[in-house]
Amino acid sequence: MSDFEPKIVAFVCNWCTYAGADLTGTSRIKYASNVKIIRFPCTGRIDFMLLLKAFANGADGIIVSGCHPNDCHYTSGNFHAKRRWIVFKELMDFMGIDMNRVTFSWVSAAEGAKWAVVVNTTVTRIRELGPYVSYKELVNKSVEEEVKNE
Amino acid sequence: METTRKLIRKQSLEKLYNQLSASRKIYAPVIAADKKVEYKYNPSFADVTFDHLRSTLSVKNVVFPKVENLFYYSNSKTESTIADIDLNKIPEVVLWGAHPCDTAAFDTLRSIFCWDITDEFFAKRLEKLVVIGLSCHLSDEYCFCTSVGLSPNSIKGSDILLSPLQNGDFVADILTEKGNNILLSSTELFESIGEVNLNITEVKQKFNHEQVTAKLAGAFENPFWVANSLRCIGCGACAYVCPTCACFDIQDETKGKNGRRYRSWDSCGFGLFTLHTSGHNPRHVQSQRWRQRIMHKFSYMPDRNKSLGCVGCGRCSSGCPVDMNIAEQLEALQNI
Amino acid sequence: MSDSIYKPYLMEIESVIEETSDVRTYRLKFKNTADAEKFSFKAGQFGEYSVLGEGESTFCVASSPTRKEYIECTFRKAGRVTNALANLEPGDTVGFRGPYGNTFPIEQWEGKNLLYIAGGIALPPMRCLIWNTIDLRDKYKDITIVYGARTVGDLVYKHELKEWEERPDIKLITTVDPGGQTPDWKGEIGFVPAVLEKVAPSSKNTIAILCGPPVMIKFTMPVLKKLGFQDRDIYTTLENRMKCGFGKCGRCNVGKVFVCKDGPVFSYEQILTLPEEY
Amino acid sequence: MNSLNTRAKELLENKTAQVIIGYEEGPTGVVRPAFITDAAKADSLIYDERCVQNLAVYLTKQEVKRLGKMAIVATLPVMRSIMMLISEQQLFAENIVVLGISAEGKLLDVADNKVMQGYIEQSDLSNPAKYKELITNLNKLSPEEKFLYWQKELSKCIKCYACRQACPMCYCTRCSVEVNQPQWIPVQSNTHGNMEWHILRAMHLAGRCISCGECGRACPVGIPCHLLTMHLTDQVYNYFKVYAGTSEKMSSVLSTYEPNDKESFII
Repeated sequence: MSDFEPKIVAFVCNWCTYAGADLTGTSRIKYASNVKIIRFPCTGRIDFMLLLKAFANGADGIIVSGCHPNDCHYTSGNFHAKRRWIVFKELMDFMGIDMNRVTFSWVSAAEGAKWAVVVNTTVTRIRELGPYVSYKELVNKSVEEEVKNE
Repeated sequence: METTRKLIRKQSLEKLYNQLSASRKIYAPVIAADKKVEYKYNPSFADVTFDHLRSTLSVKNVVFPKVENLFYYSNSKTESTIADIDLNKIPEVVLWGAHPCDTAAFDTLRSIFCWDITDEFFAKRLEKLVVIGLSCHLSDEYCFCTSVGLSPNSIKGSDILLSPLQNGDFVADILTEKGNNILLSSTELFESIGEVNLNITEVKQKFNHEQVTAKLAGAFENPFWVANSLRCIGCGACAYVCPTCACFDIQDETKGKNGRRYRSWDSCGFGLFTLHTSGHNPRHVQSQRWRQRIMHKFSYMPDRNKSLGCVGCGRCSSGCPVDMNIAEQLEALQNI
Repeated sequence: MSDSIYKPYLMEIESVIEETSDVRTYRLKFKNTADAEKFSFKAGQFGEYSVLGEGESTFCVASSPTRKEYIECTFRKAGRVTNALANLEPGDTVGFRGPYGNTFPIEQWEGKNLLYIAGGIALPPMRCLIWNTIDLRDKYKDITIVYGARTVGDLVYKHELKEWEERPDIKLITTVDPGGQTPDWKGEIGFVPAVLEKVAPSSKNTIAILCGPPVMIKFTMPVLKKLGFQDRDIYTTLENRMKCGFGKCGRCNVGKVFVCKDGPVFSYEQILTLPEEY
Repeated sequence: MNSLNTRAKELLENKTAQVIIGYEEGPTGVVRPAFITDAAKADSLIYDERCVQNLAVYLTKQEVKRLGKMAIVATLPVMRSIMMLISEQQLFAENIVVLGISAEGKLLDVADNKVMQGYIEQSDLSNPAKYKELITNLNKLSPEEKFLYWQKELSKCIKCYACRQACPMCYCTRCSVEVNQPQWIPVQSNTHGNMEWHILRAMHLAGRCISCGECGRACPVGIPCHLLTMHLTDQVYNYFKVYAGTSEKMSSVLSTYEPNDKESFII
């Protein structure tokens, strides 16, 4: 599996983590390049469906990151998000969808170094877990179900 | 074609099944882990049930799959192409052990898909289908085939109809050219037969469908519809388990620049079915949708498609979470 | 093998006209000339327009069947498909299936006066018919068009309205709802039914063709009755939701009628026999 | 005569309610919801162990509401649904008369919402025992086994949306699956799309599900989809110590928060 390059999608909030990731770059901190960053106004805006869509479209791992508690630009978006992720994680665990592939983190605009750590540890972990074969199979199987009669 | 009656013994039936499944796909009923009956492609003969009452879903998906791809496309700023589905790739299928209500439904579906212009997807699937029906020796309070002009051993839609005998053997009525071809390719399995007593269930007639149709012509504004559909919760279960419901949706699904247009089952019971983009909905409450369901099957179709839109299988009623019993309602409608 | 009944013709957008802020007209040309040669339609028929990847949407052919080189469609941005359509530019591809449905019986109308009454975005389905009868002008007597919209900005086909206005053989009355006028507005101000009553066209030897939102139809019908129009001399189109266009998908059932096969053109006499599910 | 019938009759006679939503036995012997508007017909109301449907689903239905002020035969799940509907402003307490039914099947005197709240609070609000066991068993499986189990179950889904329609809390006039810009959930049925739908449904009911099990009962193909929402009911209690439908003032768990909500997975 040494040549496996994980595809990671990061859903980040505009005000903290996105700025933090910027800082990582401007501070010239090197980190894994497997991550595709998608910017949202707030973690509260990150719908759980987006995570499922990321997996469905081939992501092997996901990062969800926003402002630390009490630092939300909109006061409480991240608190709401926290509750949502607690519940979502339990549902995913119940259904056997691998939550080890999802990293949730708080990365502030000043934590450029932390962002690099978050990405690197995620990439390392996903590298160990390998591609998310079972989810990809589910998606492919569903397409096959529909063409089998052709 | 002249029909022939033959005897086929239980052990020969297994041979016939295996011979058929060697050359084509065979779709037969099995009892699933949750005790529900479902049809599966190519189960082993040992798993095939001959004692099922009704499967949860009908068998209409052999000719009208829940998803049917209509074509593939590729679309980008610079180029758009459409690739047809090769209908010749549609496989030959033997439908095994479908009850007479389900086999009769193919005629109903044909009257929908092939009136005016022919729907080539449906027509091709039907052409490639051989139907081995199975008369019913079981029935329950939801069955009402005899009320819609059918019976537990009616031959409509079958190429060969198997009917059980008390001793476990079967009578095979060879009904069509397709059925005869099967007989000819496996003559050694069929024996000649004299007078026999078939083990067929009795289904009580609940209403007269012609009278219902006549009554419905003037029943559109009747308060019956609201009074009897208040409990309808507006799910699509009745339509999706129905062997003759054929309303569909057409959708696109794209990944990157490639995609497909497909049709999928839909239900007139959904509010979204008729909702305009403007927000206007011609059938905006559930009673109108329930009325549409019954009117369509028992009034509009006899008029437009020259067929009754119901085969009396009872699935919609047994599957309904709130006991919207169609036979009971039709019985009441006959007497309004 | 003949083409699938679900397969659209591929058309290229030749030109775009911005009618209002959310209404556009596209002139479409067949990409395949063989398709163009075998294609023909009549006034009143409609088609399924598609953006591959977004789906299909049903609306009329807005150009006249007498103009053969192209078809035109006019649509308002409303749902998924029309929004996607509105994002296209000249040169882009649109799918088209059709023509479907019945037609206006214009041959039967020869020698009669025609009264067109349209509201808002309902002019496009009538435009095809209007141009069709204008192109055959000498077969018809007086042509009167009453067209209303909410505001001046919502009037579609502004360039053509001007052309019709300038023609001596057409009487055009345009109106906007009270408050919808601009300082330089020279047309009528008021709702279509009221304006129609004021104009009071004769019902003698006249066919009225009425298209508009349900509320306009509701209030215009009594006016037409008052003017002496018979139910059989009033025509309109029904706009039920459709998917297939050829009487299979079950969506446009109004009673036993399929709007896609038996319609979209109905006389008011026919409409009265239908259950109110349109 | 049964006290439920007497009470229903009274309500209709003195015009306290225009319609009684309850249960009756249909002509084929199957129990079904009944909408009684005529006092003379109040006798047909029944209540026994076969009366399991959550009738609260009708409280938000246009055509039922049109009949006038509603009285409803309400077991514990129905009472909790009513609380939820009031808290989500889908229903006004003064527009409804509750004919409470105790766990023993006896008619309760639910004079007002305070009484109902009291009754709910002293009841066991956790998931019914038969479902608890199923959830526990599922939780014992490995992640791979769970994934396969749900794939197998959800492959049966035909997208008839009976689960949604049967649920009193799924009252949205336009469900997320009916929104097509973007098309979150594929229209057709396939295992993956079905799974997305059931995840979406469970998430939208998290902290709102009142454990009636109606979704699973309504499913024509027998998917135990109620276990998904019930599992979340367990977890919501576990983390946030609330059960849905206990007060008309509560706000749903996912639309509120506590700054000190505990979790252990965010780095």
